[in-house]
Amino acid sequence: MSVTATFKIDYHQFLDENGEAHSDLPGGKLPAFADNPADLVPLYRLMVLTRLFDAKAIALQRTGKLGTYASSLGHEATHVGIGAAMREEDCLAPMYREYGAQFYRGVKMSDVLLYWGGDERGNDFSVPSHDFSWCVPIATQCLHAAGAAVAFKYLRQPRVAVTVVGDGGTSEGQFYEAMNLAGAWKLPVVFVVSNNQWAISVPRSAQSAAQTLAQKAIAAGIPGVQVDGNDLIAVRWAMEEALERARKGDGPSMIEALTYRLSDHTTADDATRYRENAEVEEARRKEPLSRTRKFLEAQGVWDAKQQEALEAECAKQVDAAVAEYENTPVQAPEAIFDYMFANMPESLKQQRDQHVKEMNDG
Amino acid sequence: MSVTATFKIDYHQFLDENGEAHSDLPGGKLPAFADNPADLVPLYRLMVLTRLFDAKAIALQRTGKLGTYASSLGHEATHVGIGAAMREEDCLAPMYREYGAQFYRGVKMSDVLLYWGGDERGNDFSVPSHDFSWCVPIATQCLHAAGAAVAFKYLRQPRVAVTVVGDGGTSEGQFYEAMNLAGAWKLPVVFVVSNNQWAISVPRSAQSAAQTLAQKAIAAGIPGVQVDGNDLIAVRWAMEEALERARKGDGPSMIEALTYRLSDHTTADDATRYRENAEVEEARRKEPLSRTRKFLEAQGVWDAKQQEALEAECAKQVDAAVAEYENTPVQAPEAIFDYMFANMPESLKQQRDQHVKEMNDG
Amino acid sequence: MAEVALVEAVTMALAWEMAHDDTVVVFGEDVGINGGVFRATAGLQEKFGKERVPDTPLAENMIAGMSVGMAAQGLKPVAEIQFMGFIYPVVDQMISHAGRMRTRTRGRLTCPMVLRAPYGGGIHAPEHHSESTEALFAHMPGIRVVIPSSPGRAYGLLLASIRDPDPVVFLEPKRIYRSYKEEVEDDGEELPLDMIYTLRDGTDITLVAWGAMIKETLEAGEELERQGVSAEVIDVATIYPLDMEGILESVERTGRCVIVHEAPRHCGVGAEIAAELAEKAFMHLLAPVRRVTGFDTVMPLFRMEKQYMPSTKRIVKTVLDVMAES
Amino acid sequence: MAEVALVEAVTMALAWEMAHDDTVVVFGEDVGINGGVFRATAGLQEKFGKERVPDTPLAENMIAGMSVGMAAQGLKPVAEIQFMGFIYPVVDQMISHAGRMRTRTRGRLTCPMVLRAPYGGGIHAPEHHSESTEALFAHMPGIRVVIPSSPGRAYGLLLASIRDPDPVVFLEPKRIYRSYKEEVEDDGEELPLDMIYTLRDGTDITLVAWGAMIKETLEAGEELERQGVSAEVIDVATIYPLDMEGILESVERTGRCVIVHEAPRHCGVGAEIAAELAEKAFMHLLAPVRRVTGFDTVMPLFRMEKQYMPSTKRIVKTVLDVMAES
Ligand SMILES: Cc1ncc(C[n+]2csc(CCOP(=O)(O)OP(=O)(O)O)c2C)c(N)n1
Ligand SMILES: Cc1ncc(C[n+]2csc(CCOP(=O)(O)OP(=O)(O)O)c2C)c(N)n1
Ligand SMILES: [Mg+2]
Ligand SMILES: [Mg+2]
Repeated sequence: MSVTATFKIDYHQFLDENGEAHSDLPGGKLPAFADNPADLVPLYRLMVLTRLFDAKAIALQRTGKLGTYASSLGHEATHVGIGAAMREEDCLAPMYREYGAQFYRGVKMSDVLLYWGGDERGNDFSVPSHDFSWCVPIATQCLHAAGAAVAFKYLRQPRVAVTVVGDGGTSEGQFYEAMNLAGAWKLPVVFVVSNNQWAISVPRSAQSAAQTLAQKAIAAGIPGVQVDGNDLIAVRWAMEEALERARKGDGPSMIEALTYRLSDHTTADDATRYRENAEVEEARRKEPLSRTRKFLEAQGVWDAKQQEALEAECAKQVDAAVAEYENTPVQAPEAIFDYMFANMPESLKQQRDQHVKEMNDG
Repeated sequence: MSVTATFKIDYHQFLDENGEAHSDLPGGKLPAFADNPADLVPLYRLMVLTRLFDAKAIALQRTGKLGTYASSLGHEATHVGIGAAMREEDCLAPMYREYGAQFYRGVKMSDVLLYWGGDERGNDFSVPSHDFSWCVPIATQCLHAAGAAVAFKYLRQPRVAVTVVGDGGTSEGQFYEAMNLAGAWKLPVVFVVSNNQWAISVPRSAQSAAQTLAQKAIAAGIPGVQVDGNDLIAVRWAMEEALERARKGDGPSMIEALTYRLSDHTTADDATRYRENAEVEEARRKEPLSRTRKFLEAQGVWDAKQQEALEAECAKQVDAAVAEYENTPVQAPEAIFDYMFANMPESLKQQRDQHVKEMNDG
Repeated sequence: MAEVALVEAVTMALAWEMAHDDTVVVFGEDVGINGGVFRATAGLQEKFGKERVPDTPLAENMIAGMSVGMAAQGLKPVAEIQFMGFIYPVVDQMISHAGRMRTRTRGRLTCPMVLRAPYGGGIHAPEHHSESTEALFAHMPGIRVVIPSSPGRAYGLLLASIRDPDPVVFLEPKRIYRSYKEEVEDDGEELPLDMIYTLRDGTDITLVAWGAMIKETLEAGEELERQGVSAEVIDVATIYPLDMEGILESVERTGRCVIVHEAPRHCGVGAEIAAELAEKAFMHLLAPVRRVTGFDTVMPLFRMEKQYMPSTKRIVKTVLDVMAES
Repeated sequence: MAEVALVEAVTMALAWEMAHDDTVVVFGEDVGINGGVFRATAGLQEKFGKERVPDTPLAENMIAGMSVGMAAQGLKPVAEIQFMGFIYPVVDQMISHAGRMRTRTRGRLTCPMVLRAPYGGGIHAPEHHSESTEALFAHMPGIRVVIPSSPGRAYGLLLASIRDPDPVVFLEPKRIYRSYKEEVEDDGEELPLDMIYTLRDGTDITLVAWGAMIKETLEAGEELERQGVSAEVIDVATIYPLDMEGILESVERTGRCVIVHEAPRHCGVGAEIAAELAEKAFMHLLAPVRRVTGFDTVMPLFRMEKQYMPSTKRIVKTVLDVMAES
């Protein structure tokens, strides 16, 4: 008997639940991007905006002005950390709740509302025009990211594809197939597992006997790491490491971000049916906004007055987005047909013309 | 930073390429089933039978008497090792070349010939009547084994499902999904990866960046081990460990058996197109039959005379199987329809009756 | 006798069969403590325990493949796919194995499994939550496709599907999951598969539909009555194998037929029915067979989904056109 | 001008387009040094390098999903699925993403990919190697399904498919991969998609077929000629979208139609064509539209596969029946 291979999974946290820097930091200090704490303020501001937007979207749904909506409550550090680490020319293949990352990249709040409001135009971001839109079929986006990375590598573009998948999504074969391809072909792609502990009503423990989800990277022979997903600095740091590695041509990696879904799965869900309030309360103590705020306050770059001003400003921005959404008229009947093909088949033209006629005839 | 999980993959070999017991054995000796080397003779006999059968099947194909055939040349230790470790009541979900395991369990040589001869009756084994038949769509059988294990567990039957998948097959999502389910539900199932280094023309190295295929078990949180797949004792030993674990209720495991496909992929393939003869020659030196024979001869339980007698006996058996195959008349036209449903739909009855009529009318 | 909605009739049938057949196991994503996202399995885990109503890891192909294995080894798996929009990963296991197991092994191994999924649009759901792709399954040899359109038929047809010794894809029209209740006796009585159900008698034209579209089709029948057209309405119920005898009997009487379905038109199940009529009712048809269907487009997001769904008005208009043509 | 077999025309078209468009990438299982199990990509890796003709890991769903990602980000992936029997894992990515990308994003992202696969029976192949399930793809909105039936059309239609800005499933009738050669100019000229090809003129009946069945259908045309029946033979070529104008024009002239395909009958593409005829050619049909198809069974293993495949004899007999009915 001999040992033919050994592996380990590291866990990284820079800021603890109270926003205090961890005593045991690599090199004894925070990553370079946090050298000047003021540089983190824009990220924090976006986290707050995302959360206020989220609350508003839920309110819209409750009053019948929006369809089913997937909240990002509690995921803000993971999402903004992803967005902040990426370059504009990189490409995001999200699942359906990474608004923080998407806002950072230029997606508009009104896009999000249009999408969940049942209008395809929500997917037609003007910026970032090359990013994939929301992806509902779980884990299918992982392969799009791998494919995008094939394109970047083939076209000699120094770009990286980033995809996000849930803890539940790590049980899908597509997730594994994408990582395996990425490993075999050394693709410039980063897989982020947003482990928020629940897949609707199914807890993380029921998805897999794997102690960590990061270790799923071992199956593909690629680096896997676990980070505190409520720690903005840890997420951004791990992302930057992974992006850098990919950009240098050293291939893919996977990051498991440990966070928690503080909300219901979507507005169509009622989480009290299947999980204990105590667990949620416990998780709430670890949520990302307050810890980031405490850190920034302790560093002297943030205070209560700024917070107040920020909240007022965010409310205005959100209201403006809602107004834009609500003032967007429904698409013309042709829109059902016109984007199916570049070269529309005759039979589809006939269906379109008949439909338009019927709509016009009332 | 902290280390949150560590893993290792062990490699096991008992008999080296020359059939000599490895110096560094666990407990300093061979497993109990090899205490009396004579007990291994029936296994060796089956390995020889399998190989002679294989040569005959290829010859039949070459002379137009059989369809495309997938050879098992070089895999005999892995296959017979699997078969020997299993109990009758266990359930095998094979891929398409594990004749050695299947013969051990009662599948007839004529069944194999019928199947590759294009006759469904080859799948209708009388023994083992509960085993799955050959499975052509790569890796789909892994889920059947997991499902069978769900049944055994649910029905409180002390049975274990065993499935075999190739090195190529480990790239399919289904393989991973099956292991993940098995881990999460602690199912009595054993996954054997028959790593014969090639998936048709694609070498193992192109399938995955994983250093070993055994480490794919880590993704599912289940034990994974690598063995010399040309070492009958190592395969049987690892299988017995895994079966015992499963039967005790301790859940699934995975075994990567390192072997080599000495033949073309199937009779429809020409491996000289894509691999070097030197590599094949090198692999041939490690092939399982001669090393098992050398071991048994060294132990004094086998000699050239026995070998000669065995070969004659095998030839007779193979000839009898071929005769049985060749004397099996084609099925009646109804057979295309009659097994589709227990309750045959009216429309299908009509199709059947018309077809039978047309066939009778000539 | 209880007044139940369609989704409750599903639950009732599952509970009956689990109580009477130990080999029935119900599983899927969120079917356990959550009772399914539509509550179709509500209370079952409580009643029958976690082992008989387990939540699975999130993987649809896995659900189908494990069902094949379970079914071949003595259980009767009744698996839920959360929405038809997520059913596509099962296609491989269903066509390659479920529908083949019996014929492949000459009857040695079989595959008595049921795959349940809510299907169809009209509930303002997000992308991928409104699919009607029953035709894909109807083209797979060896697999029954069953669609109930009332609480009573949901109960009776689901029982029959579970008891059937072969694989069944059982699609539940979620738009009418809770739209009305009716009395359904919880007596374990199944209803026959492979058979149409005639919901309305008529003499001028035969309207053929299934699932949630039965609602609009029956409404069209009422409206047509007012306009002096007597429409027979048939619920196909089993999409494969089709009860063409039943449909033909009606069309031969009425001489006209309009087929209604929500799925895209091209290669939908309506095409098969129309094709059969074109062949077998040729001498009896007084007018062209027309189809009122979804468009050959992706189902639009919900702001425009109503435009996509065949409406009572479109059905009535098409019928009047057909009447005018003969 | 070279004399080439159908499979060689495929290779020729791939090579042409790779030479003229840097964004075309060819990949799949065993397409590299092995040149594909049918040699359709023979020599391409040698000519264009490993990066442009890579072997993939063994996973079909992966092949489809990565193609979607590549196509959305500037490449033109031309992927091979080794046999149609192994194509089912791609269904999810094709229906959920490939066919939706353009409409989902209102044209912001698109999916110009081609998925090639050999299909059909009749070559004495093992289980799962003889499938004809084009109807599954024909029912998916947003995806073209193209099937050539001659070396020339293989060349021209494949070029058009690669150049088309939307996804195409390109199915190659492997039974006639090498059955004959014809002159095909390697000039990069594409042939139009979405259009039928009339292979034989006739006045009494229209025979509609595609893929390898064109062979038997043309043979039937010859035989019928001898028996005094003038049959027009149409190669549908693009299975979705159908050129119904073209088919209708012919059927309106002949008044009769028989459709031939190898796939199972129930919900096959023949049903769609017959249904359209039942609606739109109603006034012109002199006899019922009949279909000569595979059975609604699993394709039997090869000892009996000939019984399953529509034969020239069955086609002739059906045509004579139809002639007798009018
Ligand atoms: C393929 C597929 N199956 C099922 C669903 C229904 N569904 C939507 S979200 C979800 C749970 C996802 O959990 P996870 O991956 O952990 O992501 P999270 O929502 O927690 O962020 C399920 C089952 C789906 N969208 N896609
Ligand atoms: C799903 C699927 N894809 C492709 C094929 C075609 N095919 C048959 S065997 C094979 C290679 C399998 O390699 P491996 O898994 O290593 O098993 P081996 O044949 O080497 O034992 C391929 C690609 C198939 N049978 N099933
Ligand atoms: Mg989750
Ligand atoms: Mg192999």
